[in-house]
Order: sequence, then C-alpha cells, then structure tokens
Amino acid sequence: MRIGSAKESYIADEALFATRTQWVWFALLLASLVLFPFVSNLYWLYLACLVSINVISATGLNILTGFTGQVSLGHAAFMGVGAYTVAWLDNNAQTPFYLNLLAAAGVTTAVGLVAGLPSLRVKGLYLAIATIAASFILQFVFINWESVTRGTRGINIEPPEIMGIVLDNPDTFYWMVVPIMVVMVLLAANLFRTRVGRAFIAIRDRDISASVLGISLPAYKLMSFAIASFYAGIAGGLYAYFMGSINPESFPLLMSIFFLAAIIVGGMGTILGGILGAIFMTLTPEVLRYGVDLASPFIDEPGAVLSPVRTIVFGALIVGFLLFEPHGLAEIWRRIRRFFHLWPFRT
Amino acid sequence: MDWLFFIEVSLAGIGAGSLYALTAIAFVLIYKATRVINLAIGEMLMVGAYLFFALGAGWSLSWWLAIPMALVGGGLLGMLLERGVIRPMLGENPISVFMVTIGLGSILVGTVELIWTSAPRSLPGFMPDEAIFIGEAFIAPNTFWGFVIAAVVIALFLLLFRFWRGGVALRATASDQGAAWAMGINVPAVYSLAWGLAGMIAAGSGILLGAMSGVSPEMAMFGLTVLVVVIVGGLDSVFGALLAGLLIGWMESVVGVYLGGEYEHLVTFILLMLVLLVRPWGLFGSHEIERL
Amino acid sequence: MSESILGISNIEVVYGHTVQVLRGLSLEVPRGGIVALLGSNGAGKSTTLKAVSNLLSLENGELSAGRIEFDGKPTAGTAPHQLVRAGLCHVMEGRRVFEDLSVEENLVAATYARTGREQATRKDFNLVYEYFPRLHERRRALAGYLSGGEQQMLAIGRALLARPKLMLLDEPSLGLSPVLVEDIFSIIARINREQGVAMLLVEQNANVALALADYGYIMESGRVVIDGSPEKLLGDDDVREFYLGMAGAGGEMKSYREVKHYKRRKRWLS
Amino acid sequence: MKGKQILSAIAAVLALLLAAAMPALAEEKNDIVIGGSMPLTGPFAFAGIQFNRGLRDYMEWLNEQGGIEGRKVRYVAEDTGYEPDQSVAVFRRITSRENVSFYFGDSTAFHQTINRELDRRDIMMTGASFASELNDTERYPLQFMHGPDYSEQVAILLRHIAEEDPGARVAFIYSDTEFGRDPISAGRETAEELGLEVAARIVTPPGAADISSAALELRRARPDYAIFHGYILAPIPDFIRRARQMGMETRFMGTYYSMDQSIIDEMGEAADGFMGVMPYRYFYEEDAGESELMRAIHERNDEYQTIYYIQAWVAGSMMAQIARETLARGEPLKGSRMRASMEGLDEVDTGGVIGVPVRFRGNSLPVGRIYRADVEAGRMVPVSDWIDLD
Amino acid sequence: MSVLELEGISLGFGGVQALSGVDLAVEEGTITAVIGPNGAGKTSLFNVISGFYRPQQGRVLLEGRNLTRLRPPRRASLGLGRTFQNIALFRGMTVLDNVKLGAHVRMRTGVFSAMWYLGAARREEARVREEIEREVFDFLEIDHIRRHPVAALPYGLQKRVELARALAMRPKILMLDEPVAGMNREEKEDMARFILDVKEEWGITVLMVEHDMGMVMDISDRVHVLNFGQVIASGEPAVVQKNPGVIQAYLGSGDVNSLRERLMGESA
Repeated sequence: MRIGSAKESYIADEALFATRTQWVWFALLLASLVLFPFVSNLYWLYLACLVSINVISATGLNILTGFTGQVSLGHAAFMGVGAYTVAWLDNNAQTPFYLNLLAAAGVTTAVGLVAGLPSLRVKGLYLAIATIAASFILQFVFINWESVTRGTRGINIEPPEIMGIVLDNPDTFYWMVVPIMVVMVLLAANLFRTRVGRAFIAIRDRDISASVLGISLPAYKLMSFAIASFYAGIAGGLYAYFMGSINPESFPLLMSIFFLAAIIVGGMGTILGGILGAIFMTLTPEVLRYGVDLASPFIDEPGAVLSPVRTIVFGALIVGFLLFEPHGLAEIWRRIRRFFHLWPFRT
Repeated sequence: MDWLFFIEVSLAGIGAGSLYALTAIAFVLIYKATRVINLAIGEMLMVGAYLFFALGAGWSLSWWLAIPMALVGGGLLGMLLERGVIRPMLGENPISVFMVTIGLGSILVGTVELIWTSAPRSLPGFMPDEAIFIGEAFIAPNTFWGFVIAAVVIALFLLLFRFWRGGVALRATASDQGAAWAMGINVPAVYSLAWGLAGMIAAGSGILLGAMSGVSPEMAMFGLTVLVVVIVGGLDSVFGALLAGLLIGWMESVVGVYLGGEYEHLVTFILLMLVLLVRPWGLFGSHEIERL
Repeated sequence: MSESILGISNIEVVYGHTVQVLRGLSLEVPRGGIVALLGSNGAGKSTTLKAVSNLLSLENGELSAGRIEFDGKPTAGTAPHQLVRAGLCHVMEGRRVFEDLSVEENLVAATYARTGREQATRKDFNLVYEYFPRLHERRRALAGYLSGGEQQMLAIGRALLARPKLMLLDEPSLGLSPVLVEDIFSIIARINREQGVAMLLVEQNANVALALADYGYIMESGRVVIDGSPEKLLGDDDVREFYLGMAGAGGEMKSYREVKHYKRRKRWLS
Repeated sequence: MKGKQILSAIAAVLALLLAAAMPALAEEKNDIVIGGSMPLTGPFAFAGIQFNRGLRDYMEWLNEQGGIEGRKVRYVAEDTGYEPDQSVAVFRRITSRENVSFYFGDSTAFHQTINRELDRRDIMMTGASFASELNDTERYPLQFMHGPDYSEQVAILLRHIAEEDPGARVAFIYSDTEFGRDPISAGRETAEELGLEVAARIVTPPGAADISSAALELRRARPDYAIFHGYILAPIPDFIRRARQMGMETRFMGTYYSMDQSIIDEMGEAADGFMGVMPYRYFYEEDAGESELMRAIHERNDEYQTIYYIQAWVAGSMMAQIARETLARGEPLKGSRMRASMEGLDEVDTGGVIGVPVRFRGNSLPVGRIYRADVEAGRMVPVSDWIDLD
Repeated sequence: MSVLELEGISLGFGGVQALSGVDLAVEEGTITAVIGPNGAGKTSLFNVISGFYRPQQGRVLLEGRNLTRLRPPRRASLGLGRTFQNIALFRGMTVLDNVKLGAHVRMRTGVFSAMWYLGAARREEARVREEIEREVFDFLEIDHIRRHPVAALPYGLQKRVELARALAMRPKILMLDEPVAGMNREEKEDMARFILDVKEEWGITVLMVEHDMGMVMDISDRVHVLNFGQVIASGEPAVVQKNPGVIQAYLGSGDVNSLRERLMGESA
C-alpha cells in the first residue's frame, strides 16, 4: 500500500490512475508507444500492429469471458464478420475507412447479439459449445454467401487512407491501429469502474445473487456479448485492412482458441490480463523461432520441428497456467510490482 | 424416390454413426465419472490411431497384436492424463477443466506432428475386403465391419457396465461421488479406471476410423462432431450417446447426399443449436434442478 | 486394545480457508455403544462426522488442528475408502443412495467396503434383507424410486453390508414421519445389539436419539457445550434452551438486545 | 507454489529471448535473394520439404554454374506450418532484413494476402498455389505460376477425355475447401464446351472421415470418368476401393497434387489405372535426358525425387530466366521490370522439364500431360502427348 | 400493515412437496423470523419470495402488489433485499465494489456513458460512493476493509459485507438467510445488534431464517414455525416456544422412557 495518497473527493478516489506515479507510468507507456516506430524495423512494427489488433480482440473476449464468465469459442468468427463487413464496403461502397470500421463494429454487434441468445437459456460449458456452433454456422455463411464474400476465393481490401496518406504498411498503419487500441483499452477499463462493468463481474461470480440485486441477467449477458462483438468487429475490420485479403479460412476455430488462451495466459478478468496475454501469445512463436534457431546445431531440420513445438507450447501454456497460475500473467505482474513496492522491506 | 438408394445411404450413415456412438461412449464415461467435458477426446482417438499405425506399419506387427497394444496404449494415455492433469483440477471451476482439455488436445496434436509429421498415413488393412449386400443394398465392407466391431464393443461395454462389479463402482461414483467414497469405493481409482477405459475406447474408434479414411492429425476434428453427439444425446446418458450417434451419422449421410457435402456439418450444428435452445440437457440427459 | 472405538480430541475444521466450523471439539464413542451428538442446525454436527470419515476434502474443508483416532489408529492421511475398509462407515445426511442403481446394485457397490478383508457373500445380503425385509421386496427397483423411508433403510443396509465396527449416522430421521422414525430407530437398536456395531448418531430429534443412546453430547457453534447420560441431558433445562431458545435457564448469557454497541465515527479513505 | 516459480522463470526467460531476438544480420549486398515461406510442417509438409530441398539444390547448382550474370543467388526460407498468418509473418521477417527479389509462397491465402505487399515492395512471386484466382494479371501482376492453374489442369484432363471418349459422362469429386472448389465451375463450362456430360458433383466436407454415402452417390451417377480435386491422398483410395467393390468401371483422375509417385506407394493395387495431369517429367522418365535440368537433378540424386522437388527446380529455373532477362536489359531486379521481361519471353525456360516449348498465358503455363499409374511397373506412365491449352 | 404477504404457497420438486399452502404475513417495521427443523422448507420459502422458484400455487404480495410472476431482478428493484445462507458475495471484487453493486438498481449509467466515463457516469459513481461511505460503511464498521478483496476476509466480516450490500439497495424488506450461522458468540452479538439497528435506525422490515434459537427468540417480534412445508405455529416468541407442536417438531414426540421401551422392546 502506498502511503500519502489522501484524496479530497470521492471523484478523485474513483479515478482510473489514482496516484501521480501511475500517471507517470501511463505517460511513459504512451511515450514509448510513440517512440517505438523510430527505433524498430518494419518487421517489429508489423508485429506491433498485429499485437495491437490482438489486444483489441482479446480485450473484447476478456469482457465477455473473463469479466462476465460467458465462455465464447466463436470470437474469431465474430472478427470474421467485422472483416467481411469492411471488405464488402471497401469493394462496393466508397465510404471512408473509419465509417467502414464503425459499420463493421455495428454489424458484428448485431450478429453477436443473435449469437448470444443461447446465453439466455444455457450457461457455462453448454454456452461454450453453442458458440462453437455459431462459429461453424458463420463459417458456412462466409464460404457460401458468394455474392458478398466471394466464397472460398477470398476477398481483397484496399488499404485505408487518412488525409491522403495510404496506410498500406506497418510503419503507417501503426499510427492508426495503436491509438485505436489505446482508446479501446481505456474504454474497457472505464467500463469496469461503473455499474455496468460491476454487473458483468457479478454475473460471473454468482449469477443468482446478481439477480437478487436487481441485475437483469438476460439484458446484461446480451450486453456483454454485444460489447465483446463490438471489439471483435473493430479488431476484425482492422485485421482485414492490415492483411489486405481475407478468406473464410482466415478465421478458424483455432483462432478463437488462441484468443481464449491469450486471456487465460494473461489473466481472465483483468484489463491488463487481456493486454499481456495478447502480447505474450502473439510473440511466443517469435521467441520459439529464435529458440529453435539456437537449438539448430543440435537437431537436424530445425525448421521442421517449429510448428509442432509451437502447437505443444500453445497447449502447455493453457494447461500450465490453469494448473499453476490461474490468474495469469497479470497476477505475476502484480506480484513483481508488490515486491518492488515493498522493496527493500521484504515481508 | 429411389428407396434402395435411400436405404443404402441410410445404412452408410448408420455405419458412420456407430463410430460417433462408440466415441461418444468414451466421452460420456469420462463425464459421468469425473464430470469433465473432455474436448481432447478427438485427440485421444487420433493418438490411438497413430499408435496402431506405429505398431502395425512401423514395427510391422500383425494387426491382432498391434490392435490390443494400441488399445492398451490409449488406456494408459487416458490414465496418464487423468492422473497428471485432470485430478489436480478436479473441484475447480468446470470451465477451467474444460479449457485444460483444450490445451491437452493441442499438446497431443503437436506431439503427434512432432513424431509422425502431419502427413496423412494409411493404416495396415485388417478388415475383410469383400462387398456386403443386405438384400440388394450395398454396404461397404469397411462400414459394415466397422459397425459390427463398434456394436460388439458397445455391447461388451454395456454388459460390463451393468454386471461387472467395477461397472457398478463406476455407476455408483457417477451417481454420487461423496456417497461412493463413503461406501468404501476407491473414488480416485475409479477416476483412473474411467479415463483408462475411455482412452481404450477412443483408441479403438481411432483405429476403426483410421481404417476407413487413413490417419492424420486432422482426424482430431472428429471429436467436435462427437461433442455435438453427446450434447444432443445428453451428457450423462449412455443410451442418448448411442442414439444420437446413430442419428447424427444418418443425418449427415442423408444431408450430404441430398443437399451436398457442404451442408453436413451445418446441419449438425444447427441441430446442436436447436437442442441447446429447446432441451439443453439433451434428449436423454437428466435435467438437474438447480438448487440454491 | 483401547476401550473406545473412536476418539476425537480438540479438532478444528475450516472450510474454504475462511469459515471455521469446529472449534476444539472432543468426544468419544465406546466399543459397541451408541453415542448421540445433538445440536441445532449449523452447530457443526455433520462436519464432525465428515471430519471423522475424512470426507471434508469433498467440500473444500480441512482439519486444521486436533486428532482423531479410530480403532486405536490415527485417521489422518487415510483415504475415506480405506477407513471404510477398516470398519468405519458413514451414512451421510440425506440418504445419498445411488439413485440410478437398483437396490441390489446399491448393496453390490457397498461390497467394496470389504475389499481386502473378506468377500461379501449371499449371506451378508440376506442379513441386510433380514433387517429390512422391505428392501428385499424392492431389490430390483431403482433406488431413486424408493420412498424416503426405504431410501433410509437402504442407506443403513448398505452400511451394514460393510460389516463396520462403527457407523456414523447423520440425521436418519430427516424428513420422515414419526412412525417411520420409530421403525428405523428400533432397527438401529437391533443392529447395535445383535451385531455389536458402535454408533455415532447425529440427530435433531433429541428425544428419539436420547432414547437410544448410552451417552449424549450437545454441540453449539462448533464445540461441545453439554454432555452426559441421556437421563442427565433430558433433565437439564439447558437442553431446552438450546433447542428452543428459552432464556433464563443458564442465566449467564446476556440478551442480545442489551449488547453494547460501539460505533467508530472516524472515516478515512485508504 | 513451485509451479508458480517455474512459470515465472519461464516467462522471464521468454522475455529475455525476445529481447535478444532483435535481428542483427549483415547482408551480402550483391546477392540476388530468393525468399520463401515454406510449409516444412503441417498438412502440406510432404510437398513443402521437397520444395525447400529443390530450391536449395537448384540455387546451389545455379551458383556452381556461375549464378545469374555473375551474381550469386541466395535462398532464405522459414517454416510456416502451412498457416497463412505464419506465412505472412515469415515474409515480413525475411523482407525486413533482406533485399528480396523473388519469393516463393505456400498457400493461396498467403498469395492473396501478400499481394499488396508484393506490389509495394516490388517483389516477384511464384509458389505452390495453382489457384485459378491468381491467374489474373490485373490483380496479381507480380505473381506467376510455373504450371497450369487448377482450372487449366481440369481442362487438360477434360480435353483428354473428350478425345478418348467423346460425349463421356464425367463426375467431379472435390473437397469443400478453397482448394477443392477452385476449378469446379470453370470445369463444368469446359466440359459442356467439349460435349461432355457432367454426371455428378460430389462435395466432401473438409477433413471428412467417412465417404460411404458419397461413394453411393457416385455409384448412382455411374460416370465414365471421375475427377478428384482438392485432395492429396485421402479419401481417393477409399473412393476407388469402394467403386471396385461396387463393380463400377469408372476411370479415376486427379490433379497435380495427387499425382506424385507416392500415390502408387500408398494406394497399392487400387492405384492401378489412376490417371492425372502432370506438367513436369517424372524423375524416372526415359526421355529425361532431353532435359538439361533433369540431367542436373540426376547428377545430384541417385534416388527417386518427388515431382515437388522437380517443380521447385522448374520454378527456380524460371526465376533465374526472368532475372537474367531483366539484368540483360540493364534494368534493376524490381517486380514491375521483371514482369515486363517475363511478358516479353517467347519461350519459358523450364530446362526441358516441360517437354514442349511454353509461353505464359496470363500468369500460368497451361501445359500438361496425362499420366497413368502402372502398378505393375510401379510408376507413372504417360498416356497422352503434351497438351497445350494455348 | 403487512409489507409482505404470502398466500397459500405450494411448491414441489418432482414428487417432493417442499411447501404446502403456506400463509404468512410480515408486518411493517418488525423483525420476523421463520424457523423450523432441517428440511422444513425455510430456504425454499425464501427462494419463492425472491423469485427463484415459481410456486405451483399461491401468491406473493409486496405492499399489496402481486409479485408472483415477476423475475428476481424486478422484485429487487421493487424493494426486496436479501442475503444468502452460504455467503453469496462476488469473490472476485473488493468490498467496495460488492457494496456498490447493492446500489445497482438505484443507478442509471448506461453502456456508452460508462465506457467514456464522462459527466453523468462520473458524478453518479461519486454520489453513490459517498452514500455508501456515509451510511453503510460507517454503520457496519467496515470502512477499513473497503479495498480488500472479499475472498480474503474472515467469515464474520464477509457476512457483514453481505448485509452491507443488501442495505445499499435500500430495500423495503430485508431477507436474511441464517445471518449468524457459523459465528461465535461475539460475532453473533454484533450481527444481532446490526439487525436490530437496521430495524430501528433504518426502519427496514426484516424477515429472517435462523437456527440459533437464542438469537431468534431474543430479537424477533414475531416467529413462524415451519415443519414439513407447513406453518405449524405463528406468534410472539414466548408463545411459540410453548407450543407443543413446536416442541415436538424440535425435540421429537412423547415421553422418552416409553419411547425407549418401544424402540428396544420391539426387537427384544
């Protein structure tokens, strides 16, 4: 606990960053985000963009699964809806990209609301399985609604343009996606300072006592689905712009599992967890690649073990974190922070 | 309407459905004993098939030796998973356990790819190759013998479940773990037994499935349809698993022929959605009243 | 060979690392005797039994202090099923029969209690049916379809099949009509007398429990507050107070209305 | 608490590795770099490993021959696991530290996704995908195929059928994937043009386990020919075996990726008579000596080499030719310039692996020959001349 | 005046009749207790009032308004607050957030203003926070733990937080399901004092289920006794204590000595 942070009003006490130190850290973080492009190469910028998109998506899933306790295995398919919305608008309407992105979020929210309907009837594992079904049905639509999605042939998207600057490369795209990511994360963080976010957590922790407190389970569950889908829609739209081409196989079930794994590893039910998890899971393959390179003198055909090893590590991370650190990286981070807070007065 | 054709298609579907039913029983067994929704069932099935591949094709053992060994291997795998990963998780939030099984599935797939690569392989043949006709209706020998073997295994299993003392222990544990423990049943051992048996059954289905269409890491996807089967049948109902397995096999077959193969999975998942909305506990599952 | 089959000394039980249910409870059950453990709901009676049979782990409970000895040996670290096989049988509250199994299969499941000692034989089944002829009539029926009384008989019959040295009976009268309660308790008395099985009987129904028992304990808030022979307990006014909240008998307790009420006026943010 | 410590330690190590992974590679300026996203693992690894070996061996051979206009060629590739997002990541990584002129891709999705980036970076690309979608010079100006696209492969098959057996009944059996669906609608049109009857179109779900009902459907249609597309191996053997059991006399055909020698090895007896389209010579072909490239391959390899290995040599040879042509014009190795020189080619240099002179039509080389599996001889034998759709 | 009335409530679960024809009225400004042996149907009764179980017969009236068809959240917003037998706090939250949730029904912030956290949302949060600090935390003396995660608190404090959460709803009637179960004497005294104060200072009607007879008889104004799903006695504590039906329900019937003879004799 920090000493000497007396507040004079409840508003101040309710602030997102309660201490000056926190503000300093936040400013430092923002500054490093601004500086990053100037010290890194295109490949790292590419990863940064990908991480940002994944952070948005994982944060959305975290709202639904981590905070509200509604497990969804359809998150990638929702991203697909957003991506296809952007792709369709890009190919058929000359609307600016931010409108397309908003439309993507809107359409995905609507689809998410429908896909969330089973949550009114079933919960827990059954709901997870219902979302698998939703994901397959959406996949079917992507493949077979050829007039909109061009079916399995996939669909190309022109890069977005802001004030004449074409964002067709990570070094330009970065400046769009990172601010959006920061805003989306702050919005999510805000949500959990208010009654809406608290109601979500209440439903996760104990739905029965939530309803005794006057929280309408159907309304809030659907709301959570809608918000998660909104995030997925934005992330999917950005993904479409970033990749420049999408097809039905761009959003497989495995990708939904990826996001679930990201929030498990990062820490379910904390905003920081979604961020850390998305970063960690996106970058782990890179690290593994490096590790395999290091190991290459000792094994033949190191290239050929990378992908299985990645699959194994992916699974092992899920299992390991659930077994040993169910609160994820966020908890590890907190422990580290607490250690340094108390340092050198160790307890 | 061409009735003979319809009958042939239906028989083929029921044949395929028998494999769903068999795997679904493994799933239900695990669920009943440990209340774990095991999403890694498809991967366990795949590992079983690869074990048979390794023994039968790699070590060139004859099939009557390789199959039992692969089954035992599958059983050991099941027990290993239970003891190593599932047991420490028992009592945790069921969703965490569920996600652990997703992680396990990933580990199994990666391991198989590491050892055998992901190239599709053919299994050594062990089923008779002559065409079977029921009346005029043709049944592929693979389908027919697959069905017969699945039926025999299922029957054997049901008999065990019913009359073997261990079967009673299993059912007692499924019915009430606390009371079973208080009655002197070694409940942790029953957990291992259930996972071991389920691993064996899954390996068996894997071998049958592999005999029909070869083995590859992709065959783990079979587990997803099995998941649909058990939800439709009712997670805790052996009878439901059997019936839903045959039903979904039949339905996929008929839909595939009359609507086109692209609709097979769609229809399966639409059925799943309908069941979840109308009767979430499945056609034959027990509906537990939520006591507060 | 010690005189008591079960000795509990100073045990404490905590659920979920927060809720302390037992706070230093001690009691003894002599070989072949019947001991009644009475008290209001929530006093910790069922928890005591679960602590004895090591079933606490099922409910995230933990024996944090104290010692339990069964048949001269400490029970700590022994799995529940091993305790059963050593002759300690727990008939849980709410009967807990295996509803999907037939009556006979319920008994078969109970034969596991003897694994490692001797096999259960037809004779053992017949013994159960002899005490509970009603079960014999319904031996093919699913246990889930039995009436409450029949289920209670089955639960006790199952335990009997285990040939225990000590039975823990948790509220056998729960939800049964007075006539049935008398039926069942008289069978319990017979089993005790004829088979020499010691009983630790948890009951709310104090009269019937004390009519049967050689000795009684009354619990409140996780510890024993009064113990003694049935005659002593029945004659004690305190017992009534515990059950019906009648003030005045003990005298030393203040009324809740008179408890002082401190209020801190300070308020700060942390 | 031990697990927690281990996890923390793992996290710390990973973080360290991550920091250390920042690329620090000096590059040899003058080399011509060919990058590759290679499916060394995953479901396409059987071909990917061969592509990788083939390209590596070809580049080695080429450098032994003096490289391209005296410049050395360097081949840089990494595994993708046949996942498009990994392919993109590999592309990004390689191009961020190398000045890449050519690139070899591994999947249609990757070819599509990376297209914009190719244009931006002016890199020329070829790869494993023969998707008809890519055969569009407007959309994919910097991509080319070193063989016929899937529609053209089917067209070559159909043309062969129409010649052998005019008016025959043909069935298409394909998987419900991007790969499988690719040539079907074009194939129907071609069949109609050639006077063939399309007796059935049978779709199998991706990763399908059981094809019993599909086989029954096939029997009901009783086609003279059935063309598989979108499969590597399974479920082709199963279909053929069932058809034999049901007493059908349908002749079965496949497209490029189901035509390697391995199909005979894997299928055994059932493979006998299986036909398919193949743009390249097989390793063991007798007239191999006519081809310079085949001679080089034989010099390096005693054992059978897969068609994918040979395919990689062809791809390499074509890249070298385009580069040579461009450099000869005194222009830089930029995609747009190379495109121009590619279009100017009268004849594509396949090192004689394709037995007739070929030219680009759009982005592809619409040439192939029909081969038939001869189980007794244990190899594929040609049953037609080279068919050039152009 | 009766705040809450139950008329002829019957509830069964597949053959087991949990409640049969229960009539019960709770007078405004009283502490009313429902007692009865284990399994008598007390918690079922609470769940019928909260709206988790829908009775097969009968009506639930709050201030004359029929609640029978309303879902739990709606009932809560009409002024029905409750705590649970096994603490039902939100374990993942701090004490403060738990209590704030109690005020949920009195707040209006929607998703959009919540996410931007501007103007109205910010003001509302601050206002509710202030109310809670002044009224609830102060009253229940839990201000020092407001930032603690509830899962780590001792049992007695958790119970108090649950009460705080219910009070933050400002309910018309507060239902307490075994408020002192598992507490030691000291904790019970505190809780009893709080319950009395809730009635006296806040003017909230209290309906509780409790097994601790000492406390029930001491602080209740009125007691209803349930057995086998039926009300067997109602009235002031002193009267109910002497009711032979109640004594029999709790202690069993008849004279112990003759009972013993019957039990032993039958088999002799």
